[in-house]
Amino acid sequence: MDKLKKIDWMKQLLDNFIWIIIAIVYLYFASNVGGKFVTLSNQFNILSHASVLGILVIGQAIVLLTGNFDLSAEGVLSLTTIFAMWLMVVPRTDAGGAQASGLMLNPLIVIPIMFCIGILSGWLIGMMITRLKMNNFIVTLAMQLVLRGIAMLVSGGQIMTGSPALFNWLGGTRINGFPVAVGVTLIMYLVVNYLLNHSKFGRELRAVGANRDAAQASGFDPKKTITFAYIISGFMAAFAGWMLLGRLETTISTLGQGMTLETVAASVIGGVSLKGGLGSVGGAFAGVMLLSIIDNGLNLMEVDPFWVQGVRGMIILLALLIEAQKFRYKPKVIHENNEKPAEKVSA
Amino acid sequence: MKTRASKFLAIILDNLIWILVLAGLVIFSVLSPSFRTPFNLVNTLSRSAYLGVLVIGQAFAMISGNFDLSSESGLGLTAMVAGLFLASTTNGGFGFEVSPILAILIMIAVGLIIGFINGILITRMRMNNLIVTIAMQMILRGLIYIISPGATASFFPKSFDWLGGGNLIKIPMEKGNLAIPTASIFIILAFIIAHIITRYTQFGRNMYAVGSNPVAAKDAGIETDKIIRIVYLISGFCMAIGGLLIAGRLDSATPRIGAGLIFPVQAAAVVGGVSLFGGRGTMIGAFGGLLLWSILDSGLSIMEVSPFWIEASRGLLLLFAVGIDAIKVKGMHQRALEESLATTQIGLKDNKIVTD
Amino acid sequence: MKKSIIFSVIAVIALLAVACQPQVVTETKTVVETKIVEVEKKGAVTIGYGAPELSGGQGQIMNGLVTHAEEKNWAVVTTNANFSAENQANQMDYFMSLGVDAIVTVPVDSQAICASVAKAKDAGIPFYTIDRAPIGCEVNMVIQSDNYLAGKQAGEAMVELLTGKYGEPKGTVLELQGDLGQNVAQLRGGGFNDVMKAYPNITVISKPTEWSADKFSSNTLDVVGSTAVDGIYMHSDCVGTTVVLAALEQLEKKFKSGEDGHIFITGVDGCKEALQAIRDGYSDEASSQPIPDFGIIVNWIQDKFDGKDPVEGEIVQEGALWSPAQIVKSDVGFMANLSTTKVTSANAADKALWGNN
Amino acid sequence: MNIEKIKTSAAPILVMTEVSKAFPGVQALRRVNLRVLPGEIHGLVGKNGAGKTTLMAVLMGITEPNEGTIEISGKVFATMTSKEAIEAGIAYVPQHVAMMDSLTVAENILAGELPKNKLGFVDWKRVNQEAEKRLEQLNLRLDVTKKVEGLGVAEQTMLAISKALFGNAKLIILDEPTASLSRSDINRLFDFVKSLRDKGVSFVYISHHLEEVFEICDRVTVMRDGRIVDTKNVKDIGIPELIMMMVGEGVEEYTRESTCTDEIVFVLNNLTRRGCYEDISLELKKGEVVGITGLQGCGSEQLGKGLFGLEYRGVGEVKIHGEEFTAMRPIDSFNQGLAYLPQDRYRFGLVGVRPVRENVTYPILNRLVRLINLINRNEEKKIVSDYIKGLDIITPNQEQPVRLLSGGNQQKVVFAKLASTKPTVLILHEPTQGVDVRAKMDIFRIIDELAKQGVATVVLSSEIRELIGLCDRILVMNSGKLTHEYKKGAKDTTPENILNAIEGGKENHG
Repeated sequence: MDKLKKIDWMKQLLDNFIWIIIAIVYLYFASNVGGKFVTLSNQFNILSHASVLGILVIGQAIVLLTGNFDLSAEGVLSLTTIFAMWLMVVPRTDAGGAQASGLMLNPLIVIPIMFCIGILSGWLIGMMITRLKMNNFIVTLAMQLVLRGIAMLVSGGQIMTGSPALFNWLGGTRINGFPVAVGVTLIMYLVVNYLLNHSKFGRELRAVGANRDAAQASGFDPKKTITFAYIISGFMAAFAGWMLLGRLETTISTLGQGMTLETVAASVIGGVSLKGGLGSVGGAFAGVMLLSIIDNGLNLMEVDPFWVQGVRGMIILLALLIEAQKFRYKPKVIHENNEKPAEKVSA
Repeated sequence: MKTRASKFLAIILDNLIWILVLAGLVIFSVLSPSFRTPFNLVNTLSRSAYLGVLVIGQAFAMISGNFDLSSESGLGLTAMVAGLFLASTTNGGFGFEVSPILAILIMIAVGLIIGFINGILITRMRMNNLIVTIAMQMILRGLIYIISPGATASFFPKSFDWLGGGNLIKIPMEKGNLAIPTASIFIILAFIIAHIITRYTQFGRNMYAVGSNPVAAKDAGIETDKIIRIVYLISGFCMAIGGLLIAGRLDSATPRIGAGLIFPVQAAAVVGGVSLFGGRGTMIGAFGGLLLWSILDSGLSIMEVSPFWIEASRGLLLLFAVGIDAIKVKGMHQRALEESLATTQIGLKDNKIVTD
Repeated sequence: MKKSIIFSVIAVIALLAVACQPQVVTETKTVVETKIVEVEKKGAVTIGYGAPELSGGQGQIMNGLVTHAEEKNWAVVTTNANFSAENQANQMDYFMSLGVDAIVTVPVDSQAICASVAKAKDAGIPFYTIDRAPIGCEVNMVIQSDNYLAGKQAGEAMVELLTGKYGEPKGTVLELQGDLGQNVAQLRGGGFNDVMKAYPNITVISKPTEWSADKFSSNTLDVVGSTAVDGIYMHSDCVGTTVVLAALEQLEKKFKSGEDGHIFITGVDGCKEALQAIRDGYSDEASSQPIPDFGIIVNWIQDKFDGKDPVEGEIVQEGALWSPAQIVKSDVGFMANLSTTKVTSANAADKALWGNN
Repeated sequence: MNIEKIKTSAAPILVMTEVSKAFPGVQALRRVNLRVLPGEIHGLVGKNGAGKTTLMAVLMGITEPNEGTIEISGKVFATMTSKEAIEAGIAYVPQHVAMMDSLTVAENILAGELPKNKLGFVDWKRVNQEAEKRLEQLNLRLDVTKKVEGLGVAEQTMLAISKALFGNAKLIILDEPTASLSRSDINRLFDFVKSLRDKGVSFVYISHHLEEVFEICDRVTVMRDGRIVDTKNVKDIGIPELIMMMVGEGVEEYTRESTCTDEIVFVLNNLTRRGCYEDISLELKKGEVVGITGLQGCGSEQLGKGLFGLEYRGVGEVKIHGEEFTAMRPIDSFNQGLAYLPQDRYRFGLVGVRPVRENVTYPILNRLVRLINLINRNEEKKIVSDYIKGLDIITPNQEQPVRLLSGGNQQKVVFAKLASTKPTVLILHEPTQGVDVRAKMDIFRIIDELAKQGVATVVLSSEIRELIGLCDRILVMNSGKLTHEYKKGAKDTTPENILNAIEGGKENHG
């Protein structure tokens, strides 16, 4: 039993190393960047950077739990923002900008449409992967390309600006300094995390991810589960689109390039296993925070911005390494029968 | 009956790529006179030569049942490194202005190092090859910006550009003379060599074995991990050559070079019949994939199709390819099952044959 | 195996067969065909135009050229490299295979374009770049707005504003740079910083954005959120204006000029949004480019056809915003630098500004 | 006897001394001593889980022994890699053939040693000729340019055997080689094996078909519970003796009172699936325990999976409580009152990395779900702790990942999972495989307990002695048909008879 305790402790360390790293990194920046970094408003900045990525990570983590990848999220994000603008904004008279539809719909109508787009693409991906047994990685990669292509078609590759205030409420407004987006994101995490730990669906996700056959033999329907996971991911991507567009009041079809990989990285850093079945959305959020702190810190340190991407990459690789080691570490098995091999062998 | 039909389907699917290539050629030639100009046709290949080299690398990885998504950044990095060593400080280089040969050697070294690291992480650390190479892609891209930093290096010796941008021979034609780009000949040679390696060397066949069934390969005494490491080395080498081609073609190395190239690379390989499930596909097929890709590319652009449509169509082509691949493998299982059940004596009154 | 080899051989043969066809315009009636036929009938000129992308001002630069060309009733074939130097290189090849009479392009990468320039020279096709100059190779002519001047104007404006605020030129300015790979960004930065050098009390924090909206936003949030900034200078107000203002609003630091806490905003381009912001009082200055006027390149192309070379010196055209312009012989060929217009609340409504139509 | 002497005088090609191997919760091998002589075909027999497969895995260098040494033609190994094993001249033809499907027959035969021309390139003409030549010796006719994925199962097995034979091996392990071969194929194979034997090649021949063992083997070693019972010269013994050695003395004797009622709850009517089973007709009464036994590949496994909905079920009528049983997916099966315990619990039984609690309640979550599919944790915990007590599962707590439990306790967790669905019919596939003696007894008690509660149970097992103790009826399955039936307590219900029936089935369908 004593041994067991040690094992658990070891496991705990492996599972939560992320928080330790966060602490170290934060302290490092606090001491090196100084005042600028620890101001309240900067804390809000760190959080609000984390918010959009954070929402995407929820979806990514859920898909990863089923042992799949979703690389299409950033495509959904860009398409939904572009399409929303196309529906909402006033068409421009000059030739410079993108041409809007002129429908000038009310944001309250547009936002649900965005969600529908996200859900639809998620469903399509799910179908292709579960029914046609296509490789999830490549399917989602290709889907990303397709969605971006459509976004380009709609926008003509143009910047689209001037989303209405009502629409920007989520991403843009701050209630005495505290960004609404951050609040929403945090709540989202609390809720989703609770749901995944206490709902049947949460169980399904992890079971399917950890051992698809056993999950099926235990009465789950892996195909449904996986498809639904992708649908959620699509929805989250649309939601993130809403949030980001609210912050920028501007969009372009190249919006959010490279975000997907960051979401995978963040999830893995946060202890979500690429082999599926292990990890929590809460942990994934920690991963997001780490990336966000690093970005912000390096930015304030006036580090050559070109380093930032490199540093990121290294951190991600480190996370992956630790993840891989986690699977090699074999905990001991309890033997309740200590019978000697020697005994009662007929000589 | 059903079996014969599915067999026929299989044959069609196996050679689908060439049917598509021919179709593409015919359609575009009919639609656009400027497509069928000799100039355009000889350039069609040279334009996508650097792509083709990456396709070779990718095909190697995929045949052995792996992926290499880092190649696009690898190409960028090798090109940039070479650029920095070749170009004068005024043109954004380090100002070493080393000899082209040395520069090329450096590129190849860099490419091999990348491949080596990938291989080690995947075989020794047992990390997921997709995610490793994706992460590598980010790191390398970052590295490009760090070393360059963010600037373009350009103006290399002609001898360096010869392979990527130079001409082999000029054939006089009534309207100016027709230059045959070195790259277009080179890429054909490259594919022939790749074909020889995959088809006619022990290593090549071992690679197929590993991709087809690692366990069986191990039983046959093949060192699967070693094979995979070598495959990634080859892929790294291809990155370097790709870098050489594109740098020569542009006579400069920009930080963005190769960004997003992984899509066409994947697509060309998969459309060419290289299976995502490993062990299937030939270099000739991959070459077909490349041909189709560059024909579509030049055809669509010449016909002034909106580049946004081109973007979208690429994604669709990739999806289509992956779909075909999946169907192929499924049909294969179906056939195997049918054949195994054909011999059985048991339960004949049940005439359903169900694959899962 | 065998089958596929056979197939591949067939394909290659087909390729050659197609290649060896005599190059005459067949009678098949497709859009492309008819278009080219009629072009040839008119005996008119075809120009190839290669856009680097079509967002922000680029769309208008293209339109400007097309309109000017159509006045001469020339045909223009347009392509979009979509930020990729490789694509652009390919598209230049297409133009040459099309056999256009002249190529006009906005380089994605000022150095990478040179490979294509060389090829065009071999093919004997005159090569022009507008809006951005090549670096390190000679083209027939470059027309660009004087980006250095633009940066200088923005810098001077910033100095005025700061002096107005503190009585002396001091304070902190955030410079949101473009893609440093392009000489545009370098010039716009250069012009600005050369002005600033003269005033040691002004600290400039420079952040590259590669023209990406997201980076405009995050940099503004990070820097303005953590340090007291008096002014912001952005290399492109087309991308920047709305994003930066949105960011300021989120930081609750968005004030009209005159209100205290107002952060001075100057920028280059003079997009619709920027002019609007100036009229609303949120922004203070924009160095408006004569974007549609780049099209006047066609005049010099015409000269070229007539065998005339450009002449150095100043050219003036009454009423044109770009005038006076300097034509200089530089190591990249003749270069016409069209002056930019310093737009402030005074002239922000001017209909002649490209951002206003 | 004198033959024996001659053989032993020759230096043995393989000597395994005191080899032991323990898996989590199971002692798979206990001080095994095995000697294989050159030029002999050495039979290795024993029930499932007797340790044959583990022994061979050790010999192949796939699993490392905890103790003991392996000596192959003079070279002594404490542990060895599979590469070393192959180099030492050991080849293994596994039960489930692993082939490079997407490659041609020729390549599979010559993998890793393709003939090359002087340039060092693979010479395909010679590859195919060589392959054909080799297959000729085996008088086995295959299109060597065909891809393996295009071959039938029988062909694939024979190809695999041929491959091993070609691999210049000194000692070839044949593991159930005849499982999917027709009689004529078997004869051809045996002839070839014998001819090789006479050339001095040694074989270890693992099989459940005892009469085949007698047909081809020179000596036979019997294993039971990871021990070597004895090694005999086949001339000196007969089938009954051998069977007694396999089944063993009543070490784990267990019997239970029949709880069979006369209410029929489960009916199978002419259930038929192509290639697996046909005309399976069976009636189960409330509380009845029926055993179905047979050789590997007799179709019982597919029957279990088919009924549960893990595989295609085939045509025919299935009724529970008189109602048509329509379930096509496991979840439906659970809901309609049928639960299944898979043989491979690591793959189908348990989600290893998830805690005991979750594994137990997977099928019944719907019952535990309160508003917006939130799970009632307290109720769940209560149910689980009840089962942990009731089945005395040894685990530190409910949150322990099941992969950290011992084999026996893992199996109990699976039982808990099934029991929690309150099934009418319970199908158990090798319920006692890979668990230690004590856990076995517990599992019998659990089965008995469930039967008392009125669950009709089908036990698919090759553990005849256990079945005799456990079941009210034992049915023997041969090539997909139920051929014999033995009632509890009837005097003909003896291990010998049953094993004979199983063997006997072979000739009926050849």
